Parts: sequence; structure tokens; C-alpha cells
Amino acid sequence: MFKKILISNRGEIAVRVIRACREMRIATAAVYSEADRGALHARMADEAFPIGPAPAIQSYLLIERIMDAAARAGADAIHPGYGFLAENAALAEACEAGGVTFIGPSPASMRLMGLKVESRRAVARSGAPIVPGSTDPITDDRAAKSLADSIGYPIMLKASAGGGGKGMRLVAAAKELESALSATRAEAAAAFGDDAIYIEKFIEQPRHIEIQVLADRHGAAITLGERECTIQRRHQKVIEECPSPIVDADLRRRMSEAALQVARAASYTNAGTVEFLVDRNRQFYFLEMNTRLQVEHPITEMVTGVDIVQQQIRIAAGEPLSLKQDDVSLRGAAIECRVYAEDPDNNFFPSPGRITQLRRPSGPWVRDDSGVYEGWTVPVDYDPLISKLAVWGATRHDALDRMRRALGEYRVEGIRTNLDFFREVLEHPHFRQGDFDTGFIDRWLAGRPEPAEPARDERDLAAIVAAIAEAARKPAPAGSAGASQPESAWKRIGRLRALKS
Amino acid sequence: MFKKILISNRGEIAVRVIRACREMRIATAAVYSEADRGALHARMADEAFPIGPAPAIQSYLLIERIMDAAARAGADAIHPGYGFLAENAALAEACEAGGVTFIGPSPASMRLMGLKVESRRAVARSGAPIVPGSTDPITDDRAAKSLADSIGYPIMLKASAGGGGKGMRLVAAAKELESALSATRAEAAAAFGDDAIYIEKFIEQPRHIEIQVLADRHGAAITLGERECTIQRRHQKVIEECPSPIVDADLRRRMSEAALQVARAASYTNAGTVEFLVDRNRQFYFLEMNTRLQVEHPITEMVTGVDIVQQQIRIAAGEPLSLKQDDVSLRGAAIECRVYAEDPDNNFFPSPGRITQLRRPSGPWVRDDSGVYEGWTVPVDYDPLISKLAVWGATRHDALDRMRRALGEYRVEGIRTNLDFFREVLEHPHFRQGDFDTGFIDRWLAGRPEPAEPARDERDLAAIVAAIAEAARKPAPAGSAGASQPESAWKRIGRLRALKS
Amino acid sequence: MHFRATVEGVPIEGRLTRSGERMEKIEALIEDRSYTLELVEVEPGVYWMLWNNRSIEITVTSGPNGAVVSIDGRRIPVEMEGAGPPRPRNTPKSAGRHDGAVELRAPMPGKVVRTLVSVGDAVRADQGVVVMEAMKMQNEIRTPKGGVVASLTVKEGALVNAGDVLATVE
Amino acid sequence: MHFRATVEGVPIEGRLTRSGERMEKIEALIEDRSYTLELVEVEPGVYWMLWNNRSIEITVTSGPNGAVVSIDGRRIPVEMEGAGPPRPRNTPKSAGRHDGAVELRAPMPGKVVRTLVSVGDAVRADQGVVVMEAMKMQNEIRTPKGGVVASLTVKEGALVNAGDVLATVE
Repeated sequence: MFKKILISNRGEIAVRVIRACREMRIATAAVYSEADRGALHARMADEAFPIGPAPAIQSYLLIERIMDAAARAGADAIHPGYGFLAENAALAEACEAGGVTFIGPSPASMRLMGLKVESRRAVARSGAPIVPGSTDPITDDRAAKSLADSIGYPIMLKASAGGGGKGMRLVAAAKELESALSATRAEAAAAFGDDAIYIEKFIEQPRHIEIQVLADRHGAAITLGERECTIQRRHQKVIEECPSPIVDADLRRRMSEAALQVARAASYTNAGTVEFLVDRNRQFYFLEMNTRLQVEHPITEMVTGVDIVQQQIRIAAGEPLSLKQDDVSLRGAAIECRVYAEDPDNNFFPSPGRITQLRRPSGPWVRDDSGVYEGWTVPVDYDPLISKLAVWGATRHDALDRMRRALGEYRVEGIRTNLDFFREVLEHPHFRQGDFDTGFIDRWLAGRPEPAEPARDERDLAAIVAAIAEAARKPAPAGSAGASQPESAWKRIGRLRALKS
Repeated sequence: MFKKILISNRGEIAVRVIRACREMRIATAAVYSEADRGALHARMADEAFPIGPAPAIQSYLLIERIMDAAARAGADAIHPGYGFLAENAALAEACEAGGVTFIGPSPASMRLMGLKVESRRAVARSGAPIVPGSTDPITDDRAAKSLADSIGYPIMLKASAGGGGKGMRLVAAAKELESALSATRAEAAAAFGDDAIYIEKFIEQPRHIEIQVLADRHGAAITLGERECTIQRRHQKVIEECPSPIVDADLRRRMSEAALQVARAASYTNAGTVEFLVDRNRQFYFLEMNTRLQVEHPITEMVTGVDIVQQQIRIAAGEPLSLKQDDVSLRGAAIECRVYAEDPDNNFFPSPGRITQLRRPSGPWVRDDSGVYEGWTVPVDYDPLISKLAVWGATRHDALDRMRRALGEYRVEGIRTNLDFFREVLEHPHFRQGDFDTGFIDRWLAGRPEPAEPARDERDLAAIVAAIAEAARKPAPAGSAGASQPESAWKRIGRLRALKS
Repeated sequence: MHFRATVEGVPIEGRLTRSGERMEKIEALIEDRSYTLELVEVEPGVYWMLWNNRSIEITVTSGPNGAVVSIDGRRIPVEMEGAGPPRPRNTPKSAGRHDGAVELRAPMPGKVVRTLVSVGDAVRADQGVVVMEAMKMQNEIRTPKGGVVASLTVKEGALVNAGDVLATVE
Repeated sequence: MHFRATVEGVPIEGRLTRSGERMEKIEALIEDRSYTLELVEVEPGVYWMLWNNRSIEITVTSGPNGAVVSIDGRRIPVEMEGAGPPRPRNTPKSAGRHDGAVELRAPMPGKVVRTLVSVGDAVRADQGVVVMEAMKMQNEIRTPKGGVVASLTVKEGALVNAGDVLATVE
């Protein structure tokens, strides 16, 4: 087993890995940027190495800095967490060259799964279902039409060289195809200098469901069930569940088998996640494979009892999987809310800054994977995830009620968070029924009513406590209230009332 | 289901019950003494009622105050927690009389199990094993000798009217019996005015293992496995585990069957715990039944996935058990450490006072059931339990390593706790091997070596940080150090060194 | 003790009578509504209130002339009168000026990724003016009213603090 | 900055050179041992130290002329010189006096449940003198040395504070 692991990450995921290492009695080395001096992950690790200025591009994304820190620490392995360099094959290659074990798949697996077209082809060959459409660029309009007819409308046209939502066009019916083809080609040529396009079936109101895979270096691979990741805001996951409310044992078996086909097609080792789109008929299609630890791994851990991070480390150290597929069972249900430093009352704008008060929920079946502490200043430079709050319950219903309870115990002051937003989502009848698709949150927010006015007695109690707090803050001489103040709303309205009476 | 539950308790167990109620959407009413103004349980409840001065005998133990608070709250049920009035049949009777549901067994069951002799007889009749010996007082010395011979030495002589360890005498061999009998009789007559005595086999180096029972009001009863409670200090449990390292499936089945026999003999309903002594040959004997929620219930919850407090409430509301025995399975292992406000460096004396800093462990499979918060003053009036720290692992070994990690994350300042003491116990090889009996801790403490001196660099670093902290606390003029101070140890030793050189 | 406050824009006036030590008893009269309650500050800025036996936890985040009071997850802004001269908030929001122009301000610290308009452009209400990036997320800053872009104070790549003016629309 | 301290009874003398802002750089020379480290107070009384890349968390509980410094669960008492006049500790322990008598003091607040000796009784070292109850637990207060009970200051049922004298043994 490794003697010392360097974690090339920050925040809650670095803390998560440090905890796993400590439980395995492996020493830990953290890295930190100038913005992360005194950050929780650096405090908790056995060693900590500065790696540069705040912008990630000058610190957490610099492979040479990471490798240099690993060399200084004498680390024999690197855990990349998620994000930053976690899916960068160059880091894995640098590890190989430097004689340090990269805790993750091989560079070749990472590269293959990182390429949109090549991974789609490899998965198609493996027999796992992909979204129907072309696997090669289409240049001929008649070929395009016959393909579109065979897979059925609506379809998506996608520029081969596009990405990130650009160069895509939805085609609802056959009669729109011709003009859409020429428009997309023209755009693609203008934007990317390449007018090659693909055709894919458009999955309406899809759900986003993924399968957790563990594969060792000796050819054994298992799955740990699915995660329901459909609840997203602006394509960002915010709530995840395990199991999915729409997956039964048969669908789970079929999706797991497909996930293993994908993993085998990529000669995959270590922990990985195969993401699928699931349509309204519960047909599923390969979307992509995340070649790293997934943010939402805790809910799988709670339901299966398998410590995925410890498994990652054991697999990387060359141990054969100690678990067989038959050892894996799902018990109950788990839900995770991603707690972000953002302001739901102000368009979900980021809300970095100093956390002046932090009280975290606890008690039965509540898990808070936090990367911050009271007094910490959440930097503007990195993503706004400050914590993952996960709960378990014997049933989905129990888990939802427990999450509601846990959210009520969570208090963060000094910055804004989306904790109250989750309380609203959890009470939404469609969410409670498990009836949603990836557009659920955005549609709901678009039509969300203004919150009710506080009751009069709530307002009065607020004023009383504010007055007491003000008096404690700055003991004022009696009767001085408002003597030399600018005209206040109170006075204005007082005058208005006098005029009316 | 109930609309509002009054919790006639305080501290972590009141918080535990409030959490269960909140998850079930049942309103909660807390009670608090003058020492518990602002206590966590009162803060967390929906309503809170003062019930008198700090001493429990004037507040938490006063049935009329509890019933009065329940009436004012309009509560339709009372949860007694553990301790205080939890095993007091008079409270259960007052509830019956007042038309409020008592969340626990019937007064008759409580009374029967609260009486040493009667419960022993009832259990003997049920067929469950009791410690071999007499179930009736013995007055005749020859009868005593023949009974002692038949059960085998060593034996205990116990005064019928005794209790709490008084009027007991260990007899190692037959030749000591005669003089021991007359001495014990004389003592019993003098102390209690009654020279009747019992004979019981003395169980050497026993383990203390208990079975969790759930019984509904419709005749169904199940068990939720065992808890190993052998690790005690001065007869007080400090570490509990589920499952026990020495209980296998067969022993578990037999102990569970015996526990159900005991429960049936007491016409028991709701959650209860049957405690057994287990000898070195894994023979087990009924010790007593706790007719309430057990302190250490969380470890059973973690291993079985059953929420025992919610089950208590459902049973009390008249619901049939939703779980069958076959639905109950044990997964992995859980351990609990009872965090006490006490000073391990000063003979474990109580350490009440203000908690100036509180940082609680978190992350995967860590559960902290705490009854305090940062800034809270732990009162001198109640027991010193401030928190129960429980962890789960796939194996006992994993759970021990996780507990070690969690203890390292726990920080309590302002008062002393036994957190560091647990770190020492966890690393003890006999404890790790599961090889211990009820005398383990006391023997180990008696022979415990002084802790090693801190290394020189640790001392130096401590001095540096103390100097920095002191400078921040009270910016001192430069060069003022020690100007007008009483002679310091530093000066004395400096002089001694000067003399020697 | 007498106080005047503006709660969510509604001005109120009240009188408090305080007694007791650790747990204060408070009699309050606000206009014609009277309240009897007990109160203790259990943590800095966190108050535990008993009102008609209801257990209520209230957090006060005080500012120079205002506070945000949280009751059960609901945030209620309260401005106290006589609490000293007003000071600008940490994060002034985009707001109208006396001359009818609207200043668009940065709602958070971050980087200007793109400007979407030029000075002199006509803009509709809710049209994006600047794209800012903070915490790895891009956010469009939109104008609350239509008009003409009178100034564009920032360039692409600029680092701005919360409250900095990004543009004005007349 | 120059300091003198007594660490676990051992006196030391040191010099510090401090620089830097958020994370201070510190050069320390203690007798002939030199340390280069970085330090930041991350929470009140909690310091994060980097020393030879080791990440060390240190908690200081300051008193008027002394502190308890916790490093990785180890508690090290440090008395600073020049930190103001000494003040009695919160909980004075039973200790010898100049005249050779021993004062037995209450180690915690609580109630005297029983006295086990009378004035004039001869007692052995480690013999119980008083039984106190606090937090529902009874604890025997024992004399560290043998002798004769010279005074018994408390009666059964008395409430005492930490540090109160219970008895003296000569």
C-alpha cells in the first residue's frame, strides 16, 4: 500500500480523500494556492505545499507544480479528485514518467473517453446503446434525410467541430430538415471552418442517470448501482439520488451491463461513471463516461456501504477487487444537495466571502462533506461548492423527510447559499413523486411565485430582536433615537398618516 | 399519528427525539429547567416549557410538572428518552390517567422488569437462561451448600434486601462457604434487618451483551441484533459495538430467541433491551431488561438501517410493526464512544463549564449525536454525557480506523473530555482483537504508563505559538519582558546553570 | 426603551421593557400590538426567543444602520433608526439615479468576460450588457430598463469588486 | 520579539522575527535551536502552522500568565513571562502549604455527599476524605499524604465551587 498520497485538489473533495487516507493510515500531502492559505484541506493534511497564485491556471492546473510538490513530499501516489486535472491524461502520463501512481484510469482510457466522436464509436462497437444517429460526419443531404427518417424526429444537427452547445440545431419535423441542414452547415463553416455535421435523435424530456463502475487492474469489474442526476439548474447538477425513482431491478441490470461494456471498451480501471440519457419510455443511451471520482459518489456509498475512495486507492495500489458483484446490494435511499455559495434571491449569482457563522446538521443518517469552516473566506477563484449534504433513509420518502430536517439545521451566515432553495424544491409535489426531467428546475424557477410576505408578528419579532441586538452593539443614550438622522421612512409615513387623518 | 410530542428529557437524547419527530412532521414540545435555559434541546423544539429549578428532583423528575407542561402544550404523547422518568411506571400511569400516550411499554411491564426478584422469576419461568442459583431466599445452610455444589464455584452470596453492590460476597470454593454464609447473614441482618440471602453463580470475566427488541401492540415482536457493551469504566459503559466480536449467527439467534421469551414474559411492547452476561464459554444469562430507549441505540440503527426512535413512535401510535424478522439484516459494524465532560488526567472527575470551542467530526459514516453547542455551559446538575460519537464501517476493523479518524477531528475547548482517552483505548491491541471483559478498562487504567513527554521541538513550537498568541492578546511594549515579575522558573534555572558552568 | 425601525420597507415604532438576567423578559408594544417574550443570546448574533411557549431561533446579522433578521429561514431586512449615519451596503445593487439613468453594478467580485453592447447602443429592458465570471460561472448582467448605453466603464478581462459600476443606461 | 516561557516546567528563551501578512513567516531561535515556519490564526485561538511542509494545527487556550497549547491532541502548558501579574487558576489543585499541611480542594463544583473522616483522625496517603457528587457521579476526594485531619471545612450536603478547600491534613 502507498505510504503517502498527494491530493492535487482543494475544497471538500480534498478533505474527502484525506479522510479516506487517514482511515487507511496513509500520510497525506495537500497543495494550496495563495487563495487557499489556511483552507480546510491544507489544515487537515499531514503536509501542505504552496503551488502558486490564486488563479487555477497558475496553480491547481499546472502539472509541473503538482509533480514538483509530489517529489518534494516524497509521495508515491497522486489522487486528482474531480475537476482541475482529474480528467487530464497529461497528468496521468507525467505520473507514469515520474514513477508516481496516478489514482485513476490509464492515460489511454482517459483520452479515449475524453473525445466525443471516438468514444461514441467505441461505445457503439461495444454494443452499449448510443443515441441513435450517425457515428461519422454526413456530407450528403439525401443520406442525412434517410438517416433522419430512420431514427425518427425530432433530431439534432450538430457541427462535428462544435461543442459546449454551439453549432447545434433542433429539427422538429422532416419538412424543416433541408433549411436546417444548410443553415447549420453555413454556421459551422463560419464558426469552425468545417461544415461537417452529425445527426442525432433528440431525446425529449430526458432523465440523466449514471452507473458507478469499479474495475481493478486484473480484469474484474463491478457496478454499484445508479444515481439519478436529473435535477439540474442550467445544466449543473444540484440534487442527486440513489437509487433512481424510475429504475427497477431489470433496468438497473441492463444499464449496469451496458456500463460494463463501455468500461471494457475503454480498457477502464479504477472508479468511473457511465452517464446515460433515459427517455420517457425508459430507453437509455450512452452520454459520456467520467473517468474520475464523481462529485455525487457519497449517495452510492450510503446505499451500498462501499467506500469508493478507499476502493480507488486499493485498485491503484494493484489490489484485486475484494467485492464481487453479488456482494453489492442497495439498501434504502440516499439524496444529496450540493450547497453552493450563491444567492437564490439574486439570480443565483455567486456569493463568495467570509463565513461568519456555520452550524452544520448532524444526527442519524446525515452526512455533510464540507470544505469550509467558520471564519473561512470562500474565494472568488474556484467553483462555489462549499459542501455536499447527503442523507439516507429506509425509503425515498424517509430520505426526503430527513433531508428537509437536515436543511433546517444548516445555518451559514456571511455569504448566501442555496439551502433555502432546496427546502422549496423538496416540497414540490412533482419532485416528491419522482416525476421530473432535466428541465424541471429551470421551468419551475421561471414560473416561481414571489415568496409570501412575512406575517405581521414575524415582522414585529424581527424588529424587537433587531432593536435588542442594536442596543447591545452600541449602547445608545436614552431618547436619542433619530435625533439628527436623515428623514426616515417612518417619518415620511407618519406625516402621510397625519395628512390623511 | 400524533400531532405533538412532549419530550420529558434534555440533552442529546431530547435532540435525537426532536429530530425523529421533525422527520415525521410531528410538532415537538421541550421541557427545560433553570439550568437549561438556552439548552440545545429547548432551542431545537417547536415549543419549550420551563419546569423548575436546576436540580432534577425539582424539575425533570417531577411527574406533575411534566404532565402540566404536556397539558399546556396540548401534546398527545410523551417520549421519556432514557434516564430521569423513563423507567418510572408512575409517569406511564399518569399518562394513562391524563389521556396522553406514553411512548414506551405498559406500566405493568415496567414494574415487573424493575423488580430484581420478580423479574428473575418471570424470566426463569419463560425458559430464558438466568444466572444459575436460587430464585427464592435460602435460610437453610445445607440447602445452600447443595445448591452451591450443584451450580459450581465460584458463587456470589447476595442479601435479598441488598442492592447497589451492598451485602454481596464472593465465595471461591466450598471450604469458604460456611463462614461466608454466617458473615453475609450477619451483615444483611445488621444493614437491612433481614438475613435472607440468595446464591448465584459468579460469572468470571463476563462480557456484557444486549439484544434490541421491538414489540408492537398487536403481538408481533422482532429483534435487531446485539450490542457489545463490555467496555465499561467503573460499571459505566463507555464504548459499544454492533455486532459483538464474539457473537456468531448461531449465538445471535439463540440470544435473540431468549430476548423474545423475556419480552413475552413481560407482555412487553415498544422498544426494549434485554441485557445478558456472557461467560468465557459463550454461555449467556439474563441480567436485566431496560424498558426504554437505550443510550447506545445509534449503533444498531447504523447496522440495521432501522430508525428505532421512529419505530417507538409508530408502535406507541398503535401501528403494527412494518418490519418482519426476515427484513432485518446486519450490514458491517458500528462503534460508539460516549463523550463525557470529564478529565481523564484528573481521575476522570467531572468537568462541567462553558464550551469555548466545538468542532465536530463529519464526513463518511460518522454520526455525532450531540446535546451541546459552542458557547453552551454544561451544567453541573446532570450527567456528563455531551455527545455520542458513532461510526460505521464495512468491517469492525474499518469501523475502528474510522473512529480513530473521527476522534482526531473532534475538538472541544473550555472543558475537558475523554476524547483523547478513547484514542488510547482504540489502539490497545486487546481491544482491536476484540479480546476483553468488563474489567478491561479499569485494569488497563490501573497499569497505564505516564504519557510520553512531548518532544523538544513540540515544546518549542508550543512556546512560539503561545508567544504569538500572547502578543496578539496584549501587545506588550518591546523589551518589557519580565521586568517586574516575581522570580520565574526560567530565572531560577538560569542561575542554577550559571552556578554549574 | 423606545425604537423606530423600518421592516421590509414598513416603518414601525415600539417600546420595550426589559428585565431579568440570563434570560431576559421583554414586554413590547408595537403600535397597538403587545408582545410578552423571553430572549437570550445563545451564540453571537443568535437569539433564542420564547413567545407564547413557541421556541424561536432568530439570527441577526447587524450592519451600520440595518440588519437582516432570519426567522426560520425567512430573511427580514430591518433598518433601525438612530443607529448612526447610514453607510453604503457592501453590495449596492444596480439602481436608478436622480437623473433617471440606471447604473449597472457588479453583484459580486469577479472578472468581466465579455461586453455585449457598446456606448450608444439602444438596449431593451432585461437585455444582457456584460458577462461576468466568478467562481467559474459566467453570469449575464442585464439592464433593468431599456434605453441607450451612456457609458461602459469596464473592459473585457477587467477584475471588478462587488458594487463597482459596470455601465450606465439612460 | 524576545520571549521567555516555562514549558511543562522547563524554562526556555527565544527570539522571533515576524514578517508577512495573512500568513506570517516566523524565524525563531530558541536557545541554539532555530525554526523557520509560517503561521496563520485560522479560527479564534486556532493556529495553522507550516513547518518543514508539515501541516500542524495548534490551539492556544490563553490565561492571564499561562496557556495550554494543544498540538495533535497533546496538551502542553506554557507560562509566558511578562504577561502581567499572575492570577490564581480557575481550579487550584490540592497542594502542600509552606507549613507542610495539605489543603484538599474541590476539583470541580458539586455537592458534598459524605465526609469519611473527622477532625483529629489519622489518615493514610490516598485515603478518602470527602465524597463529592457532580454530574450525577460520586467521587472520592483523597488525601495525597498521610497525617492527621486538622480541619474539615465542609459538611454533608454543602455545595462547593471548584477550588474550595474541603479539609486540611497535617
